[in-house]
Amino acid sequence: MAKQTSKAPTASSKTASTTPKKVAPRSRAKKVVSENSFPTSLELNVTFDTYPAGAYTHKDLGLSVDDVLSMYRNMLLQRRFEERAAQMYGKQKIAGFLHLYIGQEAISTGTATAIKIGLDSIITAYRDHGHGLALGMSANECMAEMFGKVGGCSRGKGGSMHFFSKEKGLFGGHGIVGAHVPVGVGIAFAHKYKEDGGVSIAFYGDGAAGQGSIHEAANLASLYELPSILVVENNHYAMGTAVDRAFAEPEFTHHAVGYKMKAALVDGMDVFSVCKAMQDHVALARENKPSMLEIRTYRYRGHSMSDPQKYRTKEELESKKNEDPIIRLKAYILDNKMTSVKALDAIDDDVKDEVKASVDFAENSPVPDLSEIYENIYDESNYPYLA
Amino acid sequence: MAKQTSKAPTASSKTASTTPKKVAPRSRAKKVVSENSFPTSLELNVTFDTYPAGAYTHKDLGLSVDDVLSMYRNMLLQRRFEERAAQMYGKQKIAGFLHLYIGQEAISTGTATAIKIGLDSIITAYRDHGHGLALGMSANECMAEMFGKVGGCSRGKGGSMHFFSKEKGLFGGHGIVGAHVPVGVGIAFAHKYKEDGGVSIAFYGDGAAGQGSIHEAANLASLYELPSILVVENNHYAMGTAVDRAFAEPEFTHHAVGYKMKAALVDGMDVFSVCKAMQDHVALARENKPSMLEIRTYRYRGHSMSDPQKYRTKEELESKKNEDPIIRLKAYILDNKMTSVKALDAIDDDVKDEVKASVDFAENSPVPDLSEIYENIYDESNYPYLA
Amino acid sequence: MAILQYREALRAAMTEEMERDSRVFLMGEEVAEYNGAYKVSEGMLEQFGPKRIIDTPISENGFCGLGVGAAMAGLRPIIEFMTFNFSFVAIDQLINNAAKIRYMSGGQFNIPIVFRGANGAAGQLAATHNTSTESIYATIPGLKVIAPSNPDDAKGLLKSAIRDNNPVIFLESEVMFGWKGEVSDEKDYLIPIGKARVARQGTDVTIVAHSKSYWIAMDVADQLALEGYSAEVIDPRTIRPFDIDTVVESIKKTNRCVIIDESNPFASISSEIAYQIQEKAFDYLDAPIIRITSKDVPAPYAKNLIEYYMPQAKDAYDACKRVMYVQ
Amino acid sequence: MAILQYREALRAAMTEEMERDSRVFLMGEEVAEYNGAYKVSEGMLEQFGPKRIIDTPISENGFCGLGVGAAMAGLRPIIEFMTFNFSFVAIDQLINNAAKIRYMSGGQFNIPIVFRGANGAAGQLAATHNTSTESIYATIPGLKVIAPSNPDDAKGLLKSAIRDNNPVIFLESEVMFGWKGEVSDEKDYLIPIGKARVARQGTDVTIVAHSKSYWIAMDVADQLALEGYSAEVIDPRTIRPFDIDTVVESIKKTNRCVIIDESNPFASISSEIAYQIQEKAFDYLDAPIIRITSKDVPAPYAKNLIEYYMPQAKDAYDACKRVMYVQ
Ligand SMILES: Cc1ncc(C[n+]2csc(CCOP(=O)(O)OP(=O)(O)O)c2C)c(N)n1
Ligand SMILES: Cc1ncc(C[n+]2csc(CCOP(=O)(O)OP(=O)(O)O)c2C)c(N)n1
Ligand SMILES: [Mg+2]
Ligand SMILES: [Mg+2]
Repeated sequence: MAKQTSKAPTASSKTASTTPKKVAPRSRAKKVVSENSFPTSLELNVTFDTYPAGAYTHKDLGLSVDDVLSMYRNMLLQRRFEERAAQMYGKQKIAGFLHLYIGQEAISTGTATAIKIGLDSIITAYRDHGHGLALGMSANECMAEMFGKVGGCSRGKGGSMHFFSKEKGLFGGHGIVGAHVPVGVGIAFAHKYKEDGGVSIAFYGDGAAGQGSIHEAANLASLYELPSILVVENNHYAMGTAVDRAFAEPEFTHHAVGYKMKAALVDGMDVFSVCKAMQDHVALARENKPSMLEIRTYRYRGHSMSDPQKYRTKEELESKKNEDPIIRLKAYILDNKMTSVKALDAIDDDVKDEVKASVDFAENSPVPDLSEIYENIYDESNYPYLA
Repeated sequence: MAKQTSKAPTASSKTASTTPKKVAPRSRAKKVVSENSFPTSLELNVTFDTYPAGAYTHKDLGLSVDDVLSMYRNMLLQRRFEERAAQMYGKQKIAGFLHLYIGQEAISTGTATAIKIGLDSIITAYRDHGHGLALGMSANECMAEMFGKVGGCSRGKGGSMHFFSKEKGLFGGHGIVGAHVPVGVGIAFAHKYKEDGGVSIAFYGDGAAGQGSIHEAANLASLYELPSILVVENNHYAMGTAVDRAFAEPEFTHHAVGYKMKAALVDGMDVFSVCKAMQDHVALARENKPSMLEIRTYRYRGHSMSDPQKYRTKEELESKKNEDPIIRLKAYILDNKMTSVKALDAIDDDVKDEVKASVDFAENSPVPDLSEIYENIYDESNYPYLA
Repeated sequence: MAILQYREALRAAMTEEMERDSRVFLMGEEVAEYNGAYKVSEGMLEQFGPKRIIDTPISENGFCGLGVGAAMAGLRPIIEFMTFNFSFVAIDQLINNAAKIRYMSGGQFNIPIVFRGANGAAGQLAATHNTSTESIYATIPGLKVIAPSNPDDAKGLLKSAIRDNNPVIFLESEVMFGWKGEVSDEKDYLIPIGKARVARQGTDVTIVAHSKSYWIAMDVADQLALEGYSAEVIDPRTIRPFDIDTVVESIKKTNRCVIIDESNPFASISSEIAYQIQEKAFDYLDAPIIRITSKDVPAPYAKNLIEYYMPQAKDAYDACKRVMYVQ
Repeated sequence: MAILQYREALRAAMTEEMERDSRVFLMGEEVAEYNGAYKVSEGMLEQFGPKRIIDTPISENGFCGLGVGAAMAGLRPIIEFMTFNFSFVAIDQLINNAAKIRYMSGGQFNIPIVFRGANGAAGQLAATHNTSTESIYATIPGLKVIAPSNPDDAKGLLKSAIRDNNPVIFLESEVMFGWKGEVSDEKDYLIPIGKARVARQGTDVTIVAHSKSYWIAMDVADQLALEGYSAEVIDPRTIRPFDIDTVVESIKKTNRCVIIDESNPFASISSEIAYQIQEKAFDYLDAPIIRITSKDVPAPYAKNLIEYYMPQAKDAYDACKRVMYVQ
């Protein structure tokens, strides 16, 4: 137990700042220890870094104008792609569950901008279109997947909830709430084991934080000092359950305390705040210092396509729409005269074309041959159970 | 989300004290909130109550001399009972796993003294003999259970790991690490639902704290404001794994932060410290204020009967034996002249007789009839699957 | 007789039992304020209040364990899984606690608890959201497993399950929630657990099928009837305990059997039924028992694949012809 | 040929594969510093160091998920369950992630992972610590399930499992860990997954039995031999994929079959084998297939009860006589 008692009073401390230093002890534990090494006084003081909206310029983040424009395009692509997907759902081209990411795009794009795509790894839940597109998966393969066509990223076997791209480092798209988070930690384990310098980021919803799997994953990541970031995308609701109806402690940063993990709170309506937080914590992760982020965001649509949304008021929804991350970035671009309105309109048109083309692609992609049902179950191609 | 923001800066605070006031806010969260209600600064200060050894007299606890003597007898009964059980294991009268509680008796006895037996509920893991005897289960039914006889508390079907007594409020004896803790929370739920004033205390090992079930149980207990106490019996090892090899944060009180639960640290080698901590937290629980306790203790024996114990040094073991809770209480009794050495010796003899008698009882109790194998599976007695 | 949706029948059963017995409560994700993800519990929060209709965090292991504890302590919980796909994160509570505590305690503790929710395939939801769990739960002694195929059974069996003093796994169907049927409005309408229903009398072949598959069986029987073959259809209703006697009686008459079950086939209910039939009616069998199940693969998303995945009426029809040696 | 304990054979397999492939690592509770709760991994920490032999907290769901992620990312984890009883708290990772991610990703990700540890009954440990899990895992497409009955198979099959690119559930036996047997010391000794072993040739009755039950089968065969009856004993070795062809071949010769399996019977491996036999060899069967299993109850603690609980050699012997109609 030597390790425990040696953690007694230290002088390290950290004050909140909008530009946090990179590696900083984040908590101070005060312990007065009696003779038989039993603490007679026990205190804990923690300061969490925060990344508010509007606190960073693109230059703070080392981004060029082109970078910013491509972030804009990327967020817009997600938005238009999903609007079209919703339409296609209405036309019954897409079936099953369809969970839209609309409103949360700053998180996927901010993250993708901060990491090394191809090296680093992302895993998320079923609300996965945004992350897929942000990582550079094509609208074609994504739309075709939802159409259940062989041109889909998962050959039509996964659907909306199960986007995967080995190439881009998207390890899914997962439907069992919370269960992919330990998997994300395992990917981090592999990065460290292989010493490839990669980092694994696991995204999950506020609701998922209630699952024991998160507890186990967080402890493992921290105990093994893995290049792992656990990210709660707090969109304030799990289906119809507001965060404070599901958690005795709705401040998710506080959840990190039990894992001695650095934690920070990020405003997810500003893509720069997300990007900055990710830059900082990815850098930490590359030094095998795992962390937990709470990113506050909002989903503008229902949980899935069949959600009557009685759990929130129209006023709440409208007020949140004022924070729209795409509108914010557009304003930033124009305020900073990075380009013209016309150029932005051209981007918009371009995105629309890309999305429209993806629908055509999906329409034209063939449905899987029935024999496909027996493929990709085992590594062997002669599935041994063929009845 | 109103509830969240309203928790911003409060003046409540609490300093550690060896006689903690009953209901006291235990943490201070500081949050500076920006216009869009996003916190730009986030701090957390928590003070945990501690219950060190030697801090309480029996009078502080409202205990009479008779009470103290019966606590002494009770701890001794557990000790001698298990010493004899180990012997019987050697003689193959007892089989399977046998996990001894020796060294931890102050926890069971301190708890049993603080609760209302018959009203309140206890649930624990497989290291359950101590809790059973402390609650007043007879040595006879306990020994017979381990002998696999019908006179056993569980009719010989449960064995050492599965002591149950509906009458005394022992809800088991459970072998799947961590899995009984949500069950304990459910018993608390029932107490509240029935408004019977009872409290449910769930004990688990330090190792068990790694299970997701604890995370879920703690959040549920706190969220639903149940009359529930979760108690980590931290005996420093889970089989051969020292606490700091299993937890990034080995201070279990800190684990409570994520559940906004009051937590305290207790020296489990002093039965008075345990009793005081339980009195305080049982009182809180009766007002539907759940809490989490870490009780530091030590197991003098191996994890089970087949443990080579290479994970600790002889020196550590010996040094811990100086803290033996029974020796401590004996010294307290004599120092305070509560009774004579002779009288204590008589208690010792009496306990030995009781244990010896339990072996005779167990020996003489019949083995279950083979037809018993089909009993107690369903409520119906004509088990419908009889082949 | 009222015409009720399957979900309404379930709601009626819960409501009646909650009115009757204050120890009964309903707990699960979105059961209260949201009125149930599939609206099974619609209106129940309003009627019974938040003490008895309880929303949970997404913590299945936690709230299933909570249910077991509450049951041990004298309450009668109904725990809703949003779907049984999600029961796997909590299965230890069902298998090791709910099913075994009575036995391990030498009979001291009743565990009167119902775990209920949608089971089985529900369309284009892919592999994790289309699982038939009956073979897994039915292998566990200590549990009872029920899978009603229609609103009337849903009501009568759920009421029995809630009154039962044992842990019951009650498997509903996402696809059938909206289906309508006649439901008895008899007061205290209880259908006994463990009794199969001979849904259609016949002499040429016995078809055994539960839950959604029952409707395939009835279609196949109709089709066979057009050709002059008389199929007997048995809906087991309860999977564990399984009413093999009713099946054997039928086979003594028909001498052949086809089982339809949408589970993955290996070590499933269909395997078990086949074992028991050949054990108990070997000399009566004139043909091998044939089962028609889901394909032995994870459920795919694509429309054509998931349709192909499901047990096919055509295959069941062919199987009947085959065991009757008329093909 | 070396004489090795079952646990030593397992250790040899892991050691050889870890020497051969640096991507292989072993993770589990007490596998490193404690040398394994059952000493299977004794000395491996010393040989391979803490990077590759890794102790975990008691967080089965967490470290099984970790293993799946590591496998997706190119490593080849061996995850030890202290016993498979404890796999239920992690079963979602096995069923929904390990088994299905390949399929859901359209084949993009291999999941080369072995989950191994003791399975089945192990004496007076009561209901939660005596579970046979094979029927539960074998029902899941996407998994392979192996259950070796002896040290040689343990080694040859574990090596194959570690090299396999699919998730493998590898079921060992607490009771057999100390049992000794001849083990091939051939370099790269690989036993193919999915092939049964005809352990003993015979003509009068076929006995199918895996893991510990195999030894009951051999005893019964010996006993029958004394009376002049010739039993063929088949050890399936792999449960999924199941080598039904070998069994059917045998039944074409013997025309009768007894299955011994220590699982609880309902919807178990024995049910499945019986289904497949009657489906594929109906006309060859001269008697009903009889299974001898554990009693259909939770495992009790008392010595006499747990002994009675297990499949009985006497019952298997009687069953053989019965199917041969010599009783
Ligand atoms: C284990 C499990 N339980 C329940 C569900 C059903 N379910 C799907 S999404 C969801 C809500 C999740 O909310 P959150 O984690 O906040 O993510 P969000 O939908 O807001 O992105 C639930 C309960 C599931 N898929 N898996
Ligand atoms: C789910 C589960 N995993 C593993 C085990 C095996 N096991 C039994 S006791 C134990 C150690 C538990 O340690 P701790 O919780 O500290 O309790 P202690 O033995 O110290 O009282 C382990 C790993 C188990 N019984 N259940
Ligand atoms: Mg959410
Ligand atoms: Mg311990």
